[in-house]
Amino acid sequence: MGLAGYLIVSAVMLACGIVCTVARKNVIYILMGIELILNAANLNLVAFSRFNGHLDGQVFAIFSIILAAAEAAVALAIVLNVFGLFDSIRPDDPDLLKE
Amino acid sequence: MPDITNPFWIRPELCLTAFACAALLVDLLFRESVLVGAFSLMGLLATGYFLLQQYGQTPPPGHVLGCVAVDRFATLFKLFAVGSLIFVVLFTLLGKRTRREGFSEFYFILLCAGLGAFFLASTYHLLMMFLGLELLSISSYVLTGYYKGNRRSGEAALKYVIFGAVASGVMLYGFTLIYGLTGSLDLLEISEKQLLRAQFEAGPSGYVPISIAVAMCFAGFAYKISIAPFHFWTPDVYEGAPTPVTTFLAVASKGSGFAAMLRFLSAGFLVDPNLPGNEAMMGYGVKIGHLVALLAAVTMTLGNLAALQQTNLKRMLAYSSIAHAGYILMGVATMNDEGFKSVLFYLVAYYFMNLGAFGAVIYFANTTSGEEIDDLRGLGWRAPVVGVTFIIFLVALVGLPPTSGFVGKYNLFVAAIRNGYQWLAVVAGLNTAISLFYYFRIAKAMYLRDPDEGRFKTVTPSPMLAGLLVLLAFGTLWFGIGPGVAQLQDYAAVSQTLTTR
Amino acid sequence: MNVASNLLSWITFFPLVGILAIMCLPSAQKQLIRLVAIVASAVPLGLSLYMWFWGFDGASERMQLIERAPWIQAGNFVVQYFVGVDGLSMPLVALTCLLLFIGVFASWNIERGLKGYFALLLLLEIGINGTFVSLDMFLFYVFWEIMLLPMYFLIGIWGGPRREYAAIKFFLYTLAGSVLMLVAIVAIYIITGRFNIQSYLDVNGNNVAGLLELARTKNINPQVLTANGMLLGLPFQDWIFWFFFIAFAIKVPVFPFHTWLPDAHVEAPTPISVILAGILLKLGGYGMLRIGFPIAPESFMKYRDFLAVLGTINIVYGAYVAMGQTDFKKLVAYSSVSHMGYVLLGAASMTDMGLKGATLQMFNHGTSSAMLFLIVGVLYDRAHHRDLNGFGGLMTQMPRYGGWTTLGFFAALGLPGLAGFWSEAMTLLGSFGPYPTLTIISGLGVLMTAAFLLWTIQRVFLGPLNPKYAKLPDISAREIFCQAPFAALCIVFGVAPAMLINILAPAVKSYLAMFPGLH
Amino acid sequence: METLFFILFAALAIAGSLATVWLRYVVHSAFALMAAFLGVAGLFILLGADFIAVSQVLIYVGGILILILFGIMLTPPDKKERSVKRVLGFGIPVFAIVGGLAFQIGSVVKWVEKPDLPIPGPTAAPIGRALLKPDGYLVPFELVSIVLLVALIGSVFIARRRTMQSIGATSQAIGGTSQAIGGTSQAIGRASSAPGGKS
Repeated sequence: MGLAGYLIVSAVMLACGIVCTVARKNVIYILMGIELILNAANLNLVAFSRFNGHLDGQVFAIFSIILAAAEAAVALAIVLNVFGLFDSIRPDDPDLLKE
Repeated sequence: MPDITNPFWIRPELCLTAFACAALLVDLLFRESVLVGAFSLMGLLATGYFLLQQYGQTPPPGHVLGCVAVDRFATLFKLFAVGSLIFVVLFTLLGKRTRREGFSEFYFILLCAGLGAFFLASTYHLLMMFLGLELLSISSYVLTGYYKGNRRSGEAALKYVIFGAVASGVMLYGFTLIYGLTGSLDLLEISEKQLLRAQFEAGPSGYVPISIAVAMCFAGFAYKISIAPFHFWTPDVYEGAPTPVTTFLAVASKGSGFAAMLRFLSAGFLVDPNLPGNEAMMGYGVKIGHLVALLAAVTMTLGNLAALQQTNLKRMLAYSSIAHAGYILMGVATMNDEGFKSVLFYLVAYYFMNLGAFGAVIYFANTTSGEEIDDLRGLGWRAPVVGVTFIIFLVALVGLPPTSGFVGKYNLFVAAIRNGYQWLAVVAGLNTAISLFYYFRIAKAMYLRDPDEGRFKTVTPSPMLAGLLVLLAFGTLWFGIGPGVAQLQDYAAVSQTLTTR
Repeated sequence: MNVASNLLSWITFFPLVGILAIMCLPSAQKQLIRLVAIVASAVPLGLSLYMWFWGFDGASERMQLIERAPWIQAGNFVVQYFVGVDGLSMPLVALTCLLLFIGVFASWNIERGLKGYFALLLLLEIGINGTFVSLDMFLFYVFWEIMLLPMYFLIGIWGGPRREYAAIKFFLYTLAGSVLMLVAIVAIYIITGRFNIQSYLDVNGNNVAGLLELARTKNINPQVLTANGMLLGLPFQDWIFWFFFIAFAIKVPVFPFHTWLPDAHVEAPTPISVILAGILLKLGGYGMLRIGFPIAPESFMKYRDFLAVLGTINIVYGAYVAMGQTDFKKLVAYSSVSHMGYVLLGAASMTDMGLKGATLQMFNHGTSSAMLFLIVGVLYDRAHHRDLNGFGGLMTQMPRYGGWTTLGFFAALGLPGLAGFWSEAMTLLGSFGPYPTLTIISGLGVLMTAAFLLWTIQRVFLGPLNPKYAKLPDISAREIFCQAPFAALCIVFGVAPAMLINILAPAVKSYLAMFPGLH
Repeated sequence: METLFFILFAALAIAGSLATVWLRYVVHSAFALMAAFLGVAGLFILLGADFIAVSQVLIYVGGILILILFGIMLTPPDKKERSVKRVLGFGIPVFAIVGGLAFQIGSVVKWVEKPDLPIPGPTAAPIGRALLKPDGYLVPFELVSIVLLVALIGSVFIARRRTMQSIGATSQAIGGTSQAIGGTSQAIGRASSAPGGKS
């Protein structure tokens, strides 16, 4: 299977991720959308790396996976904290700041 | 081939890391927040010392230790980050709300954020750039939510993390496209081997994906420096975050974001007739410049119009910082080292005036526990040092002589006009006129109202804070009429290291 | 640090010493603060007198007392600290020093925020003097803007009831003008690569005409500047001309940009009105003659008829509106508008006589308008209002005040034997050649001025005494001390105008030589 | 055979991501997300990136997804959150744009590719070498440990409750976080200690 197939899969995942972050209001969904975007990027990296013969793409993918984990941990901690303060996890709901 | 075993060039980073980790241990031993703060300050000063040592030296070309570039451009921005961190730490120490709990975490994460800013500014490698950005961002999310019992702080952190994660994800995707198009993750290599040019010559099948990739990468940078349409988080986060953290976000974080953006753009899109390359590629750089100019115009206009309606001081400064990002983009839009030079100078000017403005805000928060502009009524009479220095910062933010804001803005205007962006200069001129109204609302509240009108009793600032403000005001004037203006020449050399290879 | 060799820098920056000293004093030490302010403004006055009588060669048409040093050198961004005076600016520098010195005395009864007040006043002095002496456009602009902020605060904090409105109006008008000026400066800089005003008035006194010459010496394509280089349908030079003109016209103020002036004057405290009318307005006229016109000579020659019309409108309209005023201060403010019209008319005439009249008028109006505002201030301090119809018969109650007022009014309306006569007469004589009709109309303005000033004397001093004011004390010694120098100048230069004209004449001669199409 | 597997994994990844966006309940979406992750892991294997595939399973499925599940358990269910109008309103234009671009990207664009590269062998060792080479990725490798430390300390600090009142499970969630991060670093450790890792 050539490069193109992988790129198309990745593009679809990117689209899903973007839609998930803008169209769903629950913060958990937004985080899942972000994970989809990152996965799409990883798929790109590994596919390019496979077809251009450099290892750099794979190394980047490793780092990106680790960073995704770190980011998710911090994001969920913040979500839990906000949930404790507001009893809501829709980002539109806490509205102190928009007055 | 640089001597990669020579630790001289990585010493500031090592120093900062060591002090950051040690800050956690100091807390275990002594449990005294002032001590941890002082310890971090010591670390920052040591780092700054190492950086100053580097600044005078001729750096090795290319990379040190694989991914790290230690050119003067990087050192300048590292100094910028360390300098602002020193003030952030001092502001934190002088601020009212120092908590019993979690201060060592605060300083640790603050120093790590500085480390992220360091690496973000000092790399040509996309992986390293992403890593630096993430370190800076993750630290900033935590710092924003530092008042975890406070709803505003929590909400600000939530907004920040969501916007940030989406933007950095999109940027990562853009990076992967660049990797796919060039086969390299190293911007230096991309630029030197003109890898993008090969793509470009293939016609639309080349430049359409390049455009998409660049646009996606811009999402990340734009979010970091709060350019439209990625600026929505700025006012909320600036208002909700603890004020010293806001200072950090407005100054150091934004500065490094610009550094990364300039490096990214210098990799293949420069409009420099002296560079080897074909005309089409240069034409493409010009087009990117047009796009940046458009973003600049939109950003500054949105920022200024929104700032007009604000009553909260921190929110107003947030919108003002958006507007300033727009002004700075004027220099970026030129896509040559003349513009980049003016960007560097403006950032230095911006450093002094914004740190000063936030320092004054911290004083108000300490004494009046209010952040509304109306709370400032008559304050200039009761706290003359803060009042007068604040006026100087405001004058600089408007861009009037004899301050650094004027010289900085002047050079941005000249760069824009000289490179065919007359319309942008006109837009920026109009925006400057608009900005006058809201900046002077502060001046009006402080001086034109009766001293007795204010709701709060004010006290004289601590001599330390007053000293800091005077120092920053001095810097604002130094780079406005003093010999500091000559730095412009120096920055021209610095930006040339970035653009001529 | 030789005072004699750096005379202009000492005059300009000495008030800085005063500012620093005042900042360090405790605010309770009011007398001490005033004393420091007096000293800080007296020293420049002394130095400027030294300059006038000994330091300056009045017969020479060259720039004198030149100080030149690199200030900013950053690649192609080169700015010099470049100062010097010629016959045009030297008297104005001296006048500034005198006005500020008197201004400090006139501020004696200000109690609130004394430290800030005097610090700002001295900062204002730095800005004004710096503007008059700078020969580098960038430096000129910096000083020009330095004036702006102190003025804003002086009106906004220490002014009358509508001070905020007046202050912001003043600020915005002036800033709008200076933005245009900045645009023009940037444009010139981009084309020529330098800011040097002296590059067309070079050190040896060889007059090089304006922008065109500036461009030719730098081998820049003159096409950009002449009729071929069009920008939105106007030659480039015209744009430069109009931008500078509007910037300075707002300051003068030229009709229709004058509306900030009455507000600012009415709300400003007396000493600030004095300085505003006495010297700040002159900056507009000075700027036109120093930069605005010579840098774009062809455009100036093209549009000068229009400028003459504007000058005439100023004279007549100012006098006409002044007639209708019942507020004493507003009346004086509009009379300033009228008087500044002569400067524009004389400058547009481009005759030796007319230009001498215009430059003379700048100086003379500085003294006479200062007197008028001081007179208004005396009355306002006592009666706490300025309504002309509320007074009457004060001559019997305040005879000495009445005498000073009459002298001031006569000086303003140009009575022969007083200084104002010479400047107005010379302006009108000079402009009669090129613009006979406009000159005749302007002559009407002279009549109207005389009419409303005499009518004012009648309303305030003659007729039955308003019983409310039966106990008003007469003018005090301090107030007389403030008036006396201006009165003396009016009389001295009225009797012996040649003293001043001889200084102005060489500058006017070299100014005229800068316009190639004139001969 | 390879094509068959590709279609299988690609379908899994695409269907999983579409379902993640579409499904009404967040738990369902989370499991759909797991399917997508596994599909991507399969694609990684097809691309010869065995080490990445394992990391994907370990960290994404074992770490991040568990974190998300904790997040779901600790927050209240929100049934009315999905708006079909919103999802379609954003989804259709985005898919139209991305679809058009994807077609172009797949067919026209000249990516940097060498057509007949053999499928690489086990990649753990070369990755480990690259990570520890001083002029390779050593600095990023060290830096990422700082990132993890910041994330660990930061998330513990933020999520730690001052009062012990509600939801004791928070600490467990944090446990999950550190597990995920621990898994990451173990993975890296394994990579570097792989044969030849120490150069």
